[in-house]
Amino acid sequence: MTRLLLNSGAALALLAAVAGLLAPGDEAAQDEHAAPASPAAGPHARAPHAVPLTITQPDQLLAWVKDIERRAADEPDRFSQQDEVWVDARGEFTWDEENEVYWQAVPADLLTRGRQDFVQFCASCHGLQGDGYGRSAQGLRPPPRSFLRSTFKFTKVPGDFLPNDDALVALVQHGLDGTPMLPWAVSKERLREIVQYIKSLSPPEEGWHDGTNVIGNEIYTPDDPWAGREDEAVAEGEKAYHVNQCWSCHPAYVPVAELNSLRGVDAATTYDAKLTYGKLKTDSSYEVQGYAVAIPAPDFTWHTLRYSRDARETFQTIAAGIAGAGMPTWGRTSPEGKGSVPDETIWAIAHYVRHLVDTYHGKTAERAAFMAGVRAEP
Amino acid sequence: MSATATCPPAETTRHRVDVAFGMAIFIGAWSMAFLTLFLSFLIIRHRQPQWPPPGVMLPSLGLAAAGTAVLLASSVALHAALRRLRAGARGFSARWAAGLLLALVFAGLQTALWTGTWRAGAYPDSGIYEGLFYMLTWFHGAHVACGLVALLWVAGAAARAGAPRLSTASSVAVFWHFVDALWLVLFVGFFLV
Amino acid sequence: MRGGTTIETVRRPRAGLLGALPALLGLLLAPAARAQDVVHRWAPNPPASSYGERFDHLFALITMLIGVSFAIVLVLLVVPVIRDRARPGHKASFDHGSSLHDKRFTAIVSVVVFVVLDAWVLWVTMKDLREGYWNIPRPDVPDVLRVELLAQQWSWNFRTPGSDGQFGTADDIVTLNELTVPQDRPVVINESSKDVIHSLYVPDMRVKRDANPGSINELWFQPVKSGDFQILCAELCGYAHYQMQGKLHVLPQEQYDAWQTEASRIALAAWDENDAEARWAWEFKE
Amino acid sequence: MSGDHIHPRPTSFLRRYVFSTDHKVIAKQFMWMGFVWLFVGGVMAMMIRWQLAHPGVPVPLVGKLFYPRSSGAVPPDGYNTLFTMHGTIMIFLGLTPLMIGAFGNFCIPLMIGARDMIFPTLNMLSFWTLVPGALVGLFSLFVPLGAAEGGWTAYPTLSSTIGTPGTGETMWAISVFLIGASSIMGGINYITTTVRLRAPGMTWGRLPLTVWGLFFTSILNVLFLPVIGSAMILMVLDRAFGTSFFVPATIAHGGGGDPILYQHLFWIFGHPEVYILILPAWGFVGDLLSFFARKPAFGYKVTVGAMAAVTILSAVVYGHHMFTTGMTAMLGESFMLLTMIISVPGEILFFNWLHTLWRGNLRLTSSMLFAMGVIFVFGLGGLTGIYLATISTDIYLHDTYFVVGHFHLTMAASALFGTFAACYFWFPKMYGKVLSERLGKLHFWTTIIPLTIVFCTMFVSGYGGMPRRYYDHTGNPYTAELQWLNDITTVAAFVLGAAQLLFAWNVIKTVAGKRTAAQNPWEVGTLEWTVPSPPPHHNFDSIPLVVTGPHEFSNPAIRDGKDWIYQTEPLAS
Repeated sequence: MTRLLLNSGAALALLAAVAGLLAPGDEAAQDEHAAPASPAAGPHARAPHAVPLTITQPDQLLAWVKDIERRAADEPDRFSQQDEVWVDARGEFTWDEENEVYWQAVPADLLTRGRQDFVQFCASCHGLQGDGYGRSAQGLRPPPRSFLRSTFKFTKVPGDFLPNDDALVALVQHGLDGTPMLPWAVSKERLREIVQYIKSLSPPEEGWHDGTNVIGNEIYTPDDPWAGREDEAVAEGEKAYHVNQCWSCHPAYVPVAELNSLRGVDAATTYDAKLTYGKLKTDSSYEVQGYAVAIPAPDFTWHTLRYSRDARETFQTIAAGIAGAGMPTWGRTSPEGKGSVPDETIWAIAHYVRHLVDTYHGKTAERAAFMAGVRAEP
Repeated sequence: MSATATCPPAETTRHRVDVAFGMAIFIGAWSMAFLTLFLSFLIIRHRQPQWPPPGVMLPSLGLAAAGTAVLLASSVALHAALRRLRAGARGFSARWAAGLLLALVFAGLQTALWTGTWRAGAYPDSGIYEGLFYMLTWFHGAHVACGLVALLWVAGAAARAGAPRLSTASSVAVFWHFVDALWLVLFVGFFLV
Repeated sequence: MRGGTTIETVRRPRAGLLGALPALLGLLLAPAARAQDVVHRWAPNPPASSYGERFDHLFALITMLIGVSFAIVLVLLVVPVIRDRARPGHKASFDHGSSLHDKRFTAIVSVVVFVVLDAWVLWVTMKDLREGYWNIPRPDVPDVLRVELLAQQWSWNFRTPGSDGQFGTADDIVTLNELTVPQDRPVVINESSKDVIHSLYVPDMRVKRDANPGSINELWFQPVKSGDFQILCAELCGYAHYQMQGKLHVLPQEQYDAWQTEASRIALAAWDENDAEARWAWEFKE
Repeated sequence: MSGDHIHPRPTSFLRRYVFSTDHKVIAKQFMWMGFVWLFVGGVMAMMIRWQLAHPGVPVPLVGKLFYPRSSGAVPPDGYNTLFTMHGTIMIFLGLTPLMIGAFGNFCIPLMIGARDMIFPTLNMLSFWTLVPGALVGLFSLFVPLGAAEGGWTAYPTLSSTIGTPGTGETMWAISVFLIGASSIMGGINYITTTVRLRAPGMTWGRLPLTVWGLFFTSILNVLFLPVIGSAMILMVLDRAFGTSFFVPATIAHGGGGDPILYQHLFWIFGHPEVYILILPAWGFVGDLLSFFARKPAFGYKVTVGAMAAVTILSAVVYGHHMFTTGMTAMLGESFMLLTMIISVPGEILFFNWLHTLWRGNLRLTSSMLFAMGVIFVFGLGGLTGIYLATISTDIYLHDTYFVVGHFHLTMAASALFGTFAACYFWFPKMYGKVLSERLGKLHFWTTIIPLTIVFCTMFVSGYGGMPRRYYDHTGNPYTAELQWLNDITTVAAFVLGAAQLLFAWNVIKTVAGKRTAAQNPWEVGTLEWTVPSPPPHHNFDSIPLVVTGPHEFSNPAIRDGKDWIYQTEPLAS
């Protein structure tokens, strides 16, 4: 009796197995439902076999460092003076006579390891050529960074300087929230090698290959003057946010009347309809496949902020500005320098932004009520 | 492994049946492998909206047809040689050499087919049609190469020892007929249909 | 918030072999030493989708059936060890078990076990599949929320049609790793992938389906509770397979409407017509 | 090797030990290779468990050796390689050589009364194809861009150049192809030997169950390893020559294939492969239970019938590995029904084992303990298979630790216990030295208890919803709540790992010791015990005439007070 059961089962199975194999891909047949009209197969649609892996040419990466004295003061342990040659704690800066710059030699095998780790971890989004157009980046907004442009948005180093290695490594280990850029669990040593490779991608006479560029430091971050007086900071921040016209890119968070009174202009001035929405910044200098991608400025009550998990990070993002995305450097690059907005105000704005995020982000009901009040219409 | 090492068992009918049995299982296993590849070819082909894909360079049918004929001829020659060996008559080496020669001609035709297609710009990665073409013909080509080595081995044994052991010769001939059958299925499945 | 422990930042590497001893000791005390703030859970959270409890009932049924069978097996295993242990004078009974009676007895027992253990469970699961998992709402069901999911290496791109109900239009709501759906309304998801095979897995909704590149898979669930639920990836997709997490927000109906209108408006404000590549929607497969 | 013609014993060292064609020497070569690779796979398992319980903490002792660039901690790509190679090594280089290579080669000729395998040169070639396969697999670990990282199943587009652009995955595919070829050669040899070289009187009804198990395994080997061979050919062409058999058209220009096709091909081989690994264990247990319960195996013909049914059905049940890949409803349900049907022969087998023990005269040697351990472990593992056979529960449980617990219990634990039982039982015949029983029993109890804890905790964490192949479970709030289960599993896993050192010490100590084994220490009647241990080169002085079955224990017809009888001695009717 069990034999009868077994034989019938086997016959049914053979039929099912062959039918299954030949079945047209379980109703996902290619023809009538075109599989996702995902963007046309991009240039890196398939990993080429000949993935250029090993870097053989001996001319290593030349990282030019100009203002060596200032940086020595900031990080005493990093540089120790041994007669004429400054020795960086991690490598060796040598003095170049006629260009009067210090440069750092990065050996070819280190770049090779960096290239291999880059292909393993980063190439799926940043592309095998590092041009920001990887397989997983098709249709992704905001698009992944292209390392051929050597501008970086969130390294906390002011835009007109080149980010130093530690800033880049910290950025990768921090990850950008709300984007596929993960907080990578890759060790610092491997990340340093990947970063050296990324620096070697900048085109000739640009970025790290341009001797005149200066490798900057993290933006100067004074202590929080408002520590303990957060609500005062939020009130001051709200005022400063609207006076300094942050709402020209970001949404405004006060009704029009209050905005006018805060700005001290006559009460009748009107604004366009997009006042309470993040404006689309089309002048960002960042392209994908030759098309300049317009990036909407984030609405703090709605979007996930990429690099501001607390007030200090928010302060640094505002102070250092976002290179290539229309957010200027508001803070000051060094203790003596003069920022376009005093630090205390930037701290207040930072607290105000954190307040907006903490009270409204992800809380649909509270946010709807708040925005309805601001827009004074349904 | 020199012959003395395992001093091959006496050529009894029992041993001949053992070798035939082992050969049958070997052919069964290899046909499973080929069946998988051929079934995958059919499934991928079934998935394509249009077959052969528009604008694809078809490999030359003439060369393939010529190859089929030559291959069949070589099998016939080997079969005749075996009949002579079984009957104990002389003509084994000559016919076996003819079969070997025809096999070499087939190998030549295959390489001509490949180089022609390659030079015409159809590489394995230029599309699913070319990929399948190269996959099927290369897999079969590998077996043709092994078959050639086996044929040479038996021819060598025949030259040295007058006549090879019947069990070895018959199993090599069976393998060659198997390779022949593979090519027929492939030729019909890929080129004609 | 995607934490994840990076290598240097959290733990210091100890030096040399001697350094390994505390590690080995730490190994044994590890369970105690771990921070206690994390909730210790072993069972899944109660089901939050309409067909969710079908899984719990069937799991409990199978557990009961298997528990009983395994108990019988244990008894049949332990009794001979105690009673029939080899000792002087003890004889084994001689029984080839090839008599017709034995064969018939084996056949009967196997049929009984098949009916009890397999057929019963088969019947239940087929009913579940037809009424629940594979009972994907048809397009004529009005209040279905259609979602298109394009999985990529280590993130989920969700696209909902926005207030105009059409995909590929200006007000489509495209979110990353976050999906907001209304409560008590069926959600039908079309899955595909840009690069490798992923698998959308929402444990609280008891649902899982692979997202294969080159084809579209359908899955559906109807949330019955509002709240935040974890989205995980269940098919190995590379180095950061474990960091491919997302959040499923289920909102009550009126909150969802407010959210959707606001999201559509923000999408409209950020609409850029010549950015063709960002509109990766496909014709929704029913 | 048929007939009574006895060949002279080879003389040169190379001929006798390295390229030997004596099935007993080849058996030992397979055995030691299997032990070494089991140790390597075990170390990998320990590192995986360490990383799961202590994410980011450098691995003690060996960490710096393997991962200098992350100061000893397991990096994410290293972790993927670890569980990929752990699976591949344990299945292809650990269990297959041990169960089929070692005990297949040693037991089949001796148990059926033959002088050697039918094709000795092919036998030697089988081993010397496995060695390059293993080496290619080993070298793939040290290739730039990382070794294989697609899991032992290596599903494409992750295992194609899109997901793992390195050469490691290609070398992994080539190594699996070579291992497959070696198993096919072995399969041809075993089937022909069992069919053609049985001693006179050794009818199919008098074959020991071990030979039956290995016979069915060889049939599955011969039929289904070519399928994985072809899948590997397609994958290597995809990776090295840029064809697109598994790369869909929408994501690559020139694409056209379908990744699901590879899953069909892999699992058509995959499920028979897990039966290839369990059938020898079923054979050993069927025999050993009868030998040590001093009682005939209950329902010999039904057991063999059940094994045959499993062999036939194993080809058509593979669909339960792919329930969540989006198969059509009809296909999914037919595979579910067939998976339920194939559990019936398994259950019949189980029933016959338990019946063999009932009213026996149990001699609880360590080999018997391990055989009964297989019953316990296979019971636990087999029964939990029902969760994964029904689609509605599999939808939740697929690719979680529940599945990991299930297949480790059924495939790894049962096969391992079967192998240990076979080792303790046939070691006296292989080396003429008995493994110490005290260490054996200690090894049994210190293995089965932690093993049960490890894999039952995996059931619990799988039920809790912990997905498989995660590098770090503390990263998201959902699985962080299950992290305490990881800690328990890791502690138990380390105890389990340490327990295996007992077995290693036992084996090495005994091999180095002096020969003390009698010709028939277990008083069992099968043919291999009629020759001295270790058996001479030509096994039997004269081919025996078999007159009785292998399991004639406590037969009243046996005179002179014994409760067993050699297969060559007639039963006084």
